Amino acid sequence: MDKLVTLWEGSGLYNLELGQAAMILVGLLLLYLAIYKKFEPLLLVPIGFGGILANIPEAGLAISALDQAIEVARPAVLQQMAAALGATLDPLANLDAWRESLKAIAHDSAAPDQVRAAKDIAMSVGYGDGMLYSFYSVAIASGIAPLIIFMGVGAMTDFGPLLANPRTLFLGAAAQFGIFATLFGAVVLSSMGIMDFSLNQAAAIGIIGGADGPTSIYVSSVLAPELLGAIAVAAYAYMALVPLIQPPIMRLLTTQKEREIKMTQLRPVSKLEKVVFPLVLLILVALFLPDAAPLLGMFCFGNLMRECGVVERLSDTAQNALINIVTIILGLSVGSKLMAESFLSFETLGILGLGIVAFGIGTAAGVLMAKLMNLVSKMPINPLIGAAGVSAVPMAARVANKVGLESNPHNFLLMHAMGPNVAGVIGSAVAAGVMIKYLG
Amino acid sequence: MDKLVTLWEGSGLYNLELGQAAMILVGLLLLYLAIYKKFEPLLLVPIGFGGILANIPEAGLAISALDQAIEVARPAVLQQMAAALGATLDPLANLDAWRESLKAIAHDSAAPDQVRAAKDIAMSVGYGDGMLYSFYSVAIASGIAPLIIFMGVGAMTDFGPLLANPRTLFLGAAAQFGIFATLFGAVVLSSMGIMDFSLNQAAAIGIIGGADGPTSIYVSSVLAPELLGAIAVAAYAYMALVPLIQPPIMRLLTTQKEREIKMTQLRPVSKLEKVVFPLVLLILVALFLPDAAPLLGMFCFGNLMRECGVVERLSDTAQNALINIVTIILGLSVGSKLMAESFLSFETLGILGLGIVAFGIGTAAGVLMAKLMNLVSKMPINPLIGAAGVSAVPMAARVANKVGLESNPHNFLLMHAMGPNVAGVIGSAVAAGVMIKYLG
Amino acid sequence: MDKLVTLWEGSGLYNLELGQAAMILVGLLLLYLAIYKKFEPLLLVPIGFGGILANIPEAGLAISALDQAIEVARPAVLQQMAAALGATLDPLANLDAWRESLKAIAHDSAAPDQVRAAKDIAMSVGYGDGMLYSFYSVAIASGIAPLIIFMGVGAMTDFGPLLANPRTLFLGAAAQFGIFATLFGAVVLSSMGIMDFSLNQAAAIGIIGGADGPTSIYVSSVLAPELLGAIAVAAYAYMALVPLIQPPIMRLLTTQKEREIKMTQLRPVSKLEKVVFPLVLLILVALFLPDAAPLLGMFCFGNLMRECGVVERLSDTAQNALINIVTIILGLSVGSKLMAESFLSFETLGILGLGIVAFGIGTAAGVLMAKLMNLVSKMPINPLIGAAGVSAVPMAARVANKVGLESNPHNFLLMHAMGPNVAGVIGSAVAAGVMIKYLG
Amino acid sequence: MQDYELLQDGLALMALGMGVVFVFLTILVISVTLMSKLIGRFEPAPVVAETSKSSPQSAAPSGQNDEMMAVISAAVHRYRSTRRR
Amino acid sequence: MQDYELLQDGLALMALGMGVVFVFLTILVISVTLMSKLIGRFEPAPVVAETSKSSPQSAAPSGQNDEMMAVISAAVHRYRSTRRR
Amino acid sequence: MQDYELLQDGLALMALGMGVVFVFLTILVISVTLMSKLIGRFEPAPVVAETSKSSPQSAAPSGQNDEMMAVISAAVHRYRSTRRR
Ligand code: NA
Ligand code: NA
Ligand code: NA
Repeated sequence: MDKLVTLWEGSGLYNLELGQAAMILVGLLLLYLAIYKKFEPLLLVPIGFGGILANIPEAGLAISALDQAIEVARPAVLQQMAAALGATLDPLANLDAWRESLKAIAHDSAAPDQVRAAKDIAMSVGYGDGMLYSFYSVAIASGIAPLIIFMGVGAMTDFGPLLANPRTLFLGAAAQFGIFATLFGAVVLSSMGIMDFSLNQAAAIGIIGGADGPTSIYVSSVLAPELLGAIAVAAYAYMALVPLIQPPIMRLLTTQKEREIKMTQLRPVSKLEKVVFPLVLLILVALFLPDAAPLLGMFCFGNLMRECGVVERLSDTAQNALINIVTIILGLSVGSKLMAESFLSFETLGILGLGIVAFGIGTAAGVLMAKLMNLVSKMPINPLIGAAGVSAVPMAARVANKVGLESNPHNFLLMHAMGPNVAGVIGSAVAAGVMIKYLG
Repeated sequence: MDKLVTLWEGSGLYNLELGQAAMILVGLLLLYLAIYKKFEPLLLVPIGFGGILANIPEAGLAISALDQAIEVARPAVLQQMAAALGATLDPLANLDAWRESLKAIAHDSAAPDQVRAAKDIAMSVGYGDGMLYSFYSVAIASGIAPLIIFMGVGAMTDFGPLLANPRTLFLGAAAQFGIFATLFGAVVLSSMGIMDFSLNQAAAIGIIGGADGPTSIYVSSVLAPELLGAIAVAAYAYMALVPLIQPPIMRLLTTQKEREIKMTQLRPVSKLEKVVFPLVLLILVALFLPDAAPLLGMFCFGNLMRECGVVERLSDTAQNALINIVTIILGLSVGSKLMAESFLSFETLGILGLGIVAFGIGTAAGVLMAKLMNLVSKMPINPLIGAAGVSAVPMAARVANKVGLESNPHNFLLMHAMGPNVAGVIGSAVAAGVMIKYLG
Repeated sequence: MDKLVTLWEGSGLYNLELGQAAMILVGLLLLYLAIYKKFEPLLLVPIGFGGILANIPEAGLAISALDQAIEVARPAVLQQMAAALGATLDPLANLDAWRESLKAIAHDSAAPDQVRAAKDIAMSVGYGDGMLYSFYSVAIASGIAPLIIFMGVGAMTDFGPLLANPRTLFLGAAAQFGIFATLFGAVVLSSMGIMDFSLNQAAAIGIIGGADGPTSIYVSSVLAPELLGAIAVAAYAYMALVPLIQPPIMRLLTTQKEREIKMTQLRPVSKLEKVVFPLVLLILVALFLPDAAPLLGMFCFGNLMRECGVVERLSDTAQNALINIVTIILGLSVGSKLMAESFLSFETLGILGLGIVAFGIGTAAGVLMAKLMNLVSKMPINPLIGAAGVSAVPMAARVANKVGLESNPHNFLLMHAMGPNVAGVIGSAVAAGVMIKYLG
Repeated sequence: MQDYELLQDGLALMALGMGVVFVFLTILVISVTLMSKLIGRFEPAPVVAETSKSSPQSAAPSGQNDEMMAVISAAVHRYRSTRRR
Repeated sequence: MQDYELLQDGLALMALGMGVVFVFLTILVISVTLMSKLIGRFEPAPVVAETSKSSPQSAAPSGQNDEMMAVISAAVHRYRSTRRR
Repeated sequence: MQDYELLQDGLALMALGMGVVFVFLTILVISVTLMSKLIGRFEPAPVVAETSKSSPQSAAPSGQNDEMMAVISAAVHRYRSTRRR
């Protein structure tokens, strides 16, 4: 009979907190957006599902063995762990107060070897790291997964259009203004007391404006892991929303005439140029911005494998089996950061709001930069392709093409927009490097 | 010259113990069954080969650096390790006694940080974890490998037949009686003093009756890792023997007339139902049985990737590259638990005997449940498909189909049997959750 | 303004040491050789690229969190770490001296738990293991990556030609003389004071003569990790140079008449022989040379998966997705050992020189052995196929074939040369086992 | 004495386990039946299924299609630039 | 002095290593030859090989074939239910 | 006070960040343009590209081709020995 009671008291329904229920709904919403609205499904299906898993009451899939023990272990075990952590538990306080104070000590004040000792105790009485927690440690805390995905993206990227018209790199640079303006916006909100973001958090939020998933995850895993869930969700969701966010801004900032500008056909690019380009980029990173080396290094490596033509089986694996495996693990890991206590806060709304602002400003900056370049250069640039500078490869380039076709049904901008589009990837990785240098 | 002596004294032949020779033969037998009898070769080839590797004398492929050092290090190192473990070695005892007592201390009484210190010493003098030991730690001790395989199985499973006739879930429930009857059988054997199983071990043995490889491995890695080798071998071997084990029981419990029952054709199932089903199952798990969340969560995740239709490249990887890689590693890891000292015991015979009983009882329970359902319901159910409820996907469904065809060559039961077949997977995962809740 | 200064002082250009610049050029040279000279591109592209990444100043991609902290942390952190390491820093010495002495203590004299404590401090102030360092730890220091590649190689190897003519195993044995002669050469150079190699290092250098990449990496990761970079580069580079190195030696040691010898056609080999062969080899390894068990065990496992015909999906994955993924990681990890301080030494030149000698001696020994076998046996052997005994599969066999065709355009030696070629793989793995037994 | 306890525990676990399996799968049967009915009511299966299958492909070809398009266009670009050379 | 020892060790390792390689591969040659003879005697290679190749495919199509069948039948089921809708 | 500092830091980081992005990409534009010119001068693109594409395939078919050849020849060998049996 008391086994039945245990069962009921251990069931999800009995322990379901409001926040967890809300987060499960958020996970279902993400799945709906991914499956039926085609919002970046490759990432949002695993993220949404991981979010649900992380919020299953009592399952503890997203927390460490130590946290699990703190949450559910018997008082005797708690006292042992307290001793290991060098803390004393108030004998008069109730069990929940003990758990609260142990949690605070373990996460904030305890020394690494004390935490290790407490974890030893938790594991010796049968607790283990949750599956999603293990995935997160291996894939994201180590920084490996976003880098391997970036390698795969490099192996999928054709720099031909960029090499044919290197000036489009300026568009990719300008669009990164979205990142820094948003950083500043977050700082302003904090200094006005509306939100409460540190500079590190503001930087991690800003990077949403880079419109590049792995870069966002990498940066926030370094600068603000506590916001990683909200930032990744915002980044991927807004990347999917690019066809809705960008066109009004693009139309607002350009005249019909500008949108009709025809661009000169791109020159053919030799194979050798494509092979040398990732190496040139790598050397420049090495010389001027070592902190962007992990991201851009792996990106260049993937691209070199693609272009060098002698390691096709590696390039193929990097673009398929490897990136798919890592995507599954990465998505579930990001989902593990969608736990109620960290996600359901006012700050998350701030992140979502700031994220869309970041996309808007980046788009505008790209378009305006293209208009500026038209003023100083003879070679005409259709300002619409400036919007592709935010990256969101290849969606933003397609949007530029589509808006261009509305003005002139014979003006195909896609290949021209691919230049700033991939330039935007480089630009936001550079921005990430700067931020990590100063705040990491 | 003394180098030659060292060579001979370090050779396998010189050190070969009888048990190791026996286990190498067991490994060869498993390979023979896998290759020439087609006994679940995807698992039994790696398991059998891993079993041989684990029993190579002096190679220490399946043990940790610490155990290797304890087995072969010089006396000085042993003394250092004893100090680290907080033990004193009897100066009058011989070297083998030292090794024995160190092994006992390291595995039973020493504290985690003492074990860590002793391992540091072992590694500093050049010992390293054996390859299979590393595989086991990463793949099974962490629980990850069976879960990823379960995800792949989910991505390969079509719930269409189940959704077309949800009542077949009861058949999948009934067949799990094999699990619990076997658990009870093991307990009875122990209380009669014939065997010596703890309740945890009995539960791990019972799960063989679930006829589901990854579930068996997952449960025994949690409840009784010392029996994992025997349990996994029994589970896969009996799954391969389903075409021999089940038909006599099925014929015994049914009349010719029952075996001829034609079932109404399955209704078509909409895509939306298939997409929503894994989410419904997940939510129910979250609400009622959080301890089944790792297994069923990953299973549902795989199935959602399959059915949602927007992440085909992930689903494809989960069904191919990823599951194959993990299968290789998992198989070798299971093989590492086929070491002579743990496998060659009277208990292993008990496990093998109880395992086949489990399959038999599960089959009978499934068939009888179908007969019961025929009594209370109008829609006719051919009791043969009840036998498919043990899972062993898709072999048990094929057996039901085959036995049905014997009675009526025009009665194709395969699709009808797929319903209870996949229901059995869910059922045994639920049973696993209950056991882990109470004993884990 | 001082942020700009920080930026400049943190840039690669400001910190670039001559050695790093040189190593970046070495990396570019390796890439050139790989891409345009087709020098084993599958390995040398990742190795070369990893070498560049490892030498990016300030990025610290190839070093641990602790080393990064020692190199760049503030004085306060250094003092904390010194305390953890049980060291005292001379208050009068300058910062660089502190860093030097901390580095020496951390790598040489500190106890494992002190190193752990110091690393905890480094991580708590925000330093993390470099990406390539993590790759190296997981892939090479654990020994896993070379073994998995060896499994894949086993799954790609057809032992048919060897089984049809087992005597060719003697050619594969003879060619390993290159390994041991080189070992002795390195020892002689050291005892003459020209170089400074320990016996372990000499053995690791000798293994280059095995002409087998994963074996070289595995052995040097065990015996001389500090030389791993140079040894791996030499091994792969010379394997690519086999078509240049071998022919002159082959022509010098054979007469025109010998080169024209026609060999009797190979008998057909039954499927069963191919299945049993890896098991026979495994049993012999288990009985006589357990130290070769990791390498040859995984090799036999791969080959059994290939030949048994019932696990095609595993064999396929071992030959494609899995080996490709591991190759990428392994290559980058090897690249992490191309750091200036360890690579740019006189010893590296010695390794490169000895390596080519190893290939030459191995080739000669194989050819001479074939001539010897012609003296004692009736069945004629074309001595050219003896050169294929160095392994370098399948390049050396092709070279034998090509040189044979020069003498007689109708004499196809390729299949005959495949026997000694794969025998050479076994031979060098056996040699590796002997060395690890005595020196590991 | 202890044997008896083990027996009792085993029996209890058997009863509880089978009970939970049956209860859980019964809830699942009910949920699935409800789900199918709901889906059948709100969206008459055959028509909707086809709609939901065809509409996203034509109307919202974002995610993977985009990627596909980019790959194809890149391939075309590549092919063209190769030919011209 | 130490140099001399190193030399001696190197020489010993060379002799031992080449010895072991030759002895081991000689044992392997003998074992393989025996194995081939045994296999050839008990099962006259060509006939048996074909038998052992064809028989499992027809007689015991369990493991992978089963899986294949399940996949195919699932595909057929899927296709049918799609068509009917 | 601290808020003001945060604002100032944010502003500085914004300025610095955008500056670095622009400077870095400007250097990249210059480098790429130089690179393309250099490559164009030393090797007139179209001709060279084709040469460098065809020559390695015919002249130096080492690496992967070798492997390919070995695989093919092994397959041929296998096929033959199967047929003969
Ligand atoms: Na960007
Ligand atoms: Na089951
Ligand atoms: Na060799």
